[in-house]
Amino acid sequence: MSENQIMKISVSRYRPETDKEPYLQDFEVPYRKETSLLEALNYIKDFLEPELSFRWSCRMAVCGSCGMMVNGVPKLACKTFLRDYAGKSMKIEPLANFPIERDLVVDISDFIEKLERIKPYIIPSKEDENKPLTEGYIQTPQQMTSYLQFAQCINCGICYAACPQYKLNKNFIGPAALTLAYRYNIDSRDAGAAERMKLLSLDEGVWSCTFVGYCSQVCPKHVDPASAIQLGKKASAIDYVIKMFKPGEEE
Amino acid sequence: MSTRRSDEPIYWGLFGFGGMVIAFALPAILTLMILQGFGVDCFKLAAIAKTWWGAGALFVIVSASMWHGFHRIYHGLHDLCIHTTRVHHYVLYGLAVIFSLAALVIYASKFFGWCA
Amino acid sequence: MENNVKSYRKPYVRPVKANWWTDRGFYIAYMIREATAVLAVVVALELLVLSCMSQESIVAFLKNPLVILVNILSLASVMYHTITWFNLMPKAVRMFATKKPTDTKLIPAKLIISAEWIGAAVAFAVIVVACVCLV
Amino acid sequence: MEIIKTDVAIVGAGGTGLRAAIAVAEQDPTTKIALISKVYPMRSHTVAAEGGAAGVIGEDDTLEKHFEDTVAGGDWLCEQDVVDYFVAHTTEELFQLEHWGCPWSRKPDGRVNVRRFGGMKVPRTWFAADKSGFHMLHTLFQTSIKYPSIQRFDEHFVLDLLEEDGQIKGVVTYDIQNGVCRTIIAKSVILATGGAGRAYSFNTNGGIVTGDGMALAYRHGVPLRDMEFVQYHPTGLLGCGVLMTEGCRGEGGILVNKDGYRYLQDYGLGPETPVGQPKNKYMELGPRDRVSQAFWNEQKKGRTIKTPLGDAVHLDLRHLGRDYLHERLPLICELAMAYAGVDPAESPVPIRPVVHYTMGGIETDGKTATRKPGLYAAGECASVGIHGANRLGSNSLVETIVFGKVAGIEAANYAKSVQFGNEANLTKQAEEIVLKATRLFEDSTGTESCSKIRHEMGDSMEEGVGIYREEESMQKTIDTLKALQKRYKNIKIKDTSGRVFNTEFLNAIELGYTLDVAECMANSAINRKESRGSHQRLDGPDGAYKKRDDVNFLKHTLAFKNGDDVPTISYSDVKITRFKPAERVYGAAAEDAEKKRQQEAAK
Repeated sequence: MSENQIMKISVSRYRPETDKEPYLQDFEVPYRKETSLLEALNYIKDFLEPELSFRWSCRMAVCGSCGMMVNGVPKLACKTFLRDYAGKSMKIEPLANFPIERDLVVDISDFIEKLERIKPYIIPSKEDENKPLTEGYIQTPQQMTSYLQFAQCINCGICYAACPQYKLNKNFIGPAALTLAYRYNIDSRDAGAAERMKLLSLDEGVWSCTFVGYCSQVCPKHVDPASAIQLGKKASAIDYVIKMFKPGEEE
Repeated sequence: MSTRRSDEPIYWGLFGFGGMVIAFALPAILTLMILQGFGVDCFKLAAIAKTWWGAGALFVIVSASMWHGFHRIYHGLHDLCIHTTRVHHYVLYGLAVIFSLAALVIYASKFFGWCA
Repeated sequence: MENNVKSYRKPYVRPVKANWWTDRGFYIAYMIREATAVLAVVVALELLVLSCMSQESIVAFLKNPLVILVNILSLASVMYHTITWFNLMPKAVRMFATKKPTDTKLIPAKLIISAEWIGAAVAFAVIVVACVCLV
Repeated sequence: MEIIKTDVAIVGAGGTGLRAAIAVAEQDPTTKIALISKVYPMRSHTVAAEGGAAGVIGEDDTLEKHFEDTVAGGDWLCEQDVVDYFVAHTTEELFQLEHWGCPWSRKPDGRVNVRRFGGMKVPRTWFAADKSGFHMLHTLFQTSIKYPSIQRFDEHFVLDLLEEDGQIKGVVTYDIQNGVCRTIIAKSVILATGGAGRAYSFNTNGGIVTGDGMALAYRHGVPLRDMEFVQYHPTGLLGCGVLMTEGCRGEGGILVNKDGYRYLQDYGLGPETPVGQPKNKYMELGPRDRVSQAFWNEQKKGRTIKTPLGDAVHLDLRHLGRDYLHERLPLICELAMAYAGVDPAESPVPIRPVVHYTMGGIETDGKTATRKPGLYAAGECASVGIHGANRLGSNSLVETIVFGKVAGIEAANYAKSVQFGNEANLTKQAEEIVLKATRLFEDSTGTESCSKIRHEMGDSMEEGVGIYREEESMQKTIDTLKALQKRYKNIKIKDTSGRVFNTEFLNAIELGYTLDVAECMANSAINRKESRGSHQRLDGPDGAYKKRDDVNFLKHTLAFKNGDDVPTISYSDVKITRFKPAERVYGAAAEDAEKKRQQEAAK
């Protein structure tokens, strides 16, 4: 590939104070084989259109700021490379399924509230509550592996942009939050599964998922939320049957 | 935000079971039906339905497929932006119940010889 | 900047159209998968109706070209269901190969899918044998 | 303008800010906390830390060894009493995180594992694969959700601190999403805003690492201490500067020049250790300053690899094997593949030193208090005194939690002892601050481009205040920065109508912060006429500044704001308790020195 080719990038613009609805603005950006979409956007901001707003920080696909739609597919801008679109054009839009705040910035507060709702922290058992700080839990490699993949989520919101069920029903707790709940439920240090199960077992919990599977397809960290949710459904179903036979234990 | 526990596990359980049954049983049954249609004499349904194992298997296959199918149709309506209510729920799962009961009656009568 | 304004926000909410699934191949494939349910119900109904008929009527019914067409379509639909069903199964069964605490190897998806196809082949054979030979 | 009253306001919600918030909440659930961050907490740059966090746990390890490694690693510019406190509290803080759910990598028996790191005598770096910062940050963020007394102000950008009678009494924020300003009146304020690596163009830092908190404290009369000590991480990915963790070398990765030669043995880090058998404090496990400096020397000798993206050396991990790499360094594999198109299991990774960390920061005492009553600082933005002239890898992640907790408790105690400031007075102050900041909106007559100033600043810092420094180039950078400060007063904001998520406006204010910090770095550097840790000079009469000079410079540099002029530089003493300055040696030389010390002690 030769150095410094030119890519035509159409970027969705929306300024709440002046625009009625989003529109596309075209830019021409020179690129090399290493150029990421994030660098291209920063080039636009630095040299072509200082007004353009988008979130970004780490540039290395771990802070989760720069999720956006690239030709209709939700991706991290910093992990998207112009070289992969050589000969084509790129259309950049804000993450689907979230309200657009401005340009490529979306309002993710709903997602954050859902993350907070599922109690994403260790709820220790009574015995472990006052564990001294001179020792850790024993957690075997197998126990750790069981949840580790589900703990890789960077909260970028890409799975919500990919999820038709979230598109159709904003009450759905959604892929990342459900995955996080499941991650804590199966952590050997945690004893709070029963509390989280109440949320997972709601209609808007795991049961709103129809296993489309696109979340797992687009997840930049290979977290596989679809898997976590199916496993969550199994756990919820088993819990349902147990509660059916022991209704007394229902709080 | 609701706090009511979903009853979905029942339907999901039946749906999952039905999905399995469809995947394992229907390819063979459909293949035999099609071959029969082309004149290959291989689909002896009337005789099978009279055996205890045949009647039992057919009951399971028919009713499980119904539960699977109506469950997906119910959720599919939502996917098509049709706002589903309890009415849709009762109608679709009601159909699954009716067909399952019909299957029960039909295969039981076959087995016990209540009809031809 | 005015002092008592609480917010200058005016978020734009994109409308959801009923044909949302038409703009991505992945979603189309999903909708087809869900649609296989319709033909599954048709097949179940067909079986139920056929079960009430005599063997002669069954044979006659199955010879009807329209029935043959529906059955072929149903077979295609059921096969699509089977493939998607089997391919998604590994996500719902996540198991370690052994119980050893140091073993971090999950049973690979490929193995689970292969096992499903072997099972399906056996089921196919059993049903054919049952229909052709046992009665 | 909306006014919120809280007991403790914490600016920054990375590792330090979150830990501080939790500490306050655990100490007393009735203490109100405002946790303010210009990004959502999990975007904070703690997330990008890879290698791990140091805490004594091994049977062959002692607090004394960690203490010695840290002080010697910092070239004796550490506050030794603070280092003592630090090493004594690392392990419990790391276990605390373990209890909160952090997935530290384990040994087969289920206990926490540790890995080797540069400049450390024994393996003591706790790690969560190569995503240690990511897991720590998410564990802290998720745990913080448990505490109802923590009120988060996500995406709130701090415009200034409120001050009354010489005490800090709150902050003024710009709510980025709503486009309005909000005043948070507090009894005490903790700054936990991270570093200022963005003062340089080639760095491992996220776009948000702009030195905001440092500049805020500096503008309120608190000196920035030891700002000349800027750490170059030896292994940044060529081109983008993305970090390849020191853990790569801890696990056995080697550095080779264009001839495939392990050049570190030529720079006092040898003799060569066998490939795949890393040895603490030898070769690739030397401290960061030395390893980065070796690159510079190789470059001068023409032994680096020429690429279209500049000179590089190779980080070779191939001998570790694909399976091991994917277990221990999965992120490294992913990043090398994505950003350099290199599979580390198959090819060496092209790397070069890159600005990574600011050892210096807001001057605080050993308990994180600044000299301004009510103002505390911790984490990378602070100089609590543990890093000296060079930070050891894996000391900073654990610093965030050890001193985050201290800051939380100290600030909470202070808040209990004082009253809120006068509301009318503070509101008036806040309105003036807002007016000043938003003048950028109203007055669009400026002509200077912010991005141009930012690029020129970064390039000039690389040029003058890089790995090796000389009077002349440093002076040039100082002059450039001065000119840039002047131009900054005349910047142009194109979008003067947008209030919601106006990143052009935010970046302009950030640039002002970074410029101030950059000036402190350059002016502190030019005045330190010696070589110590990461501050290496090539000049002086007969090259006198090439050596460490304990007579004149075993001191902290303090940079004070001096109106619009360059900062005023003064010095303060270094606290030395029991570890007397000695020659700082690694490799075989270190072992000899160690033996000598033990023999003397035996006598």
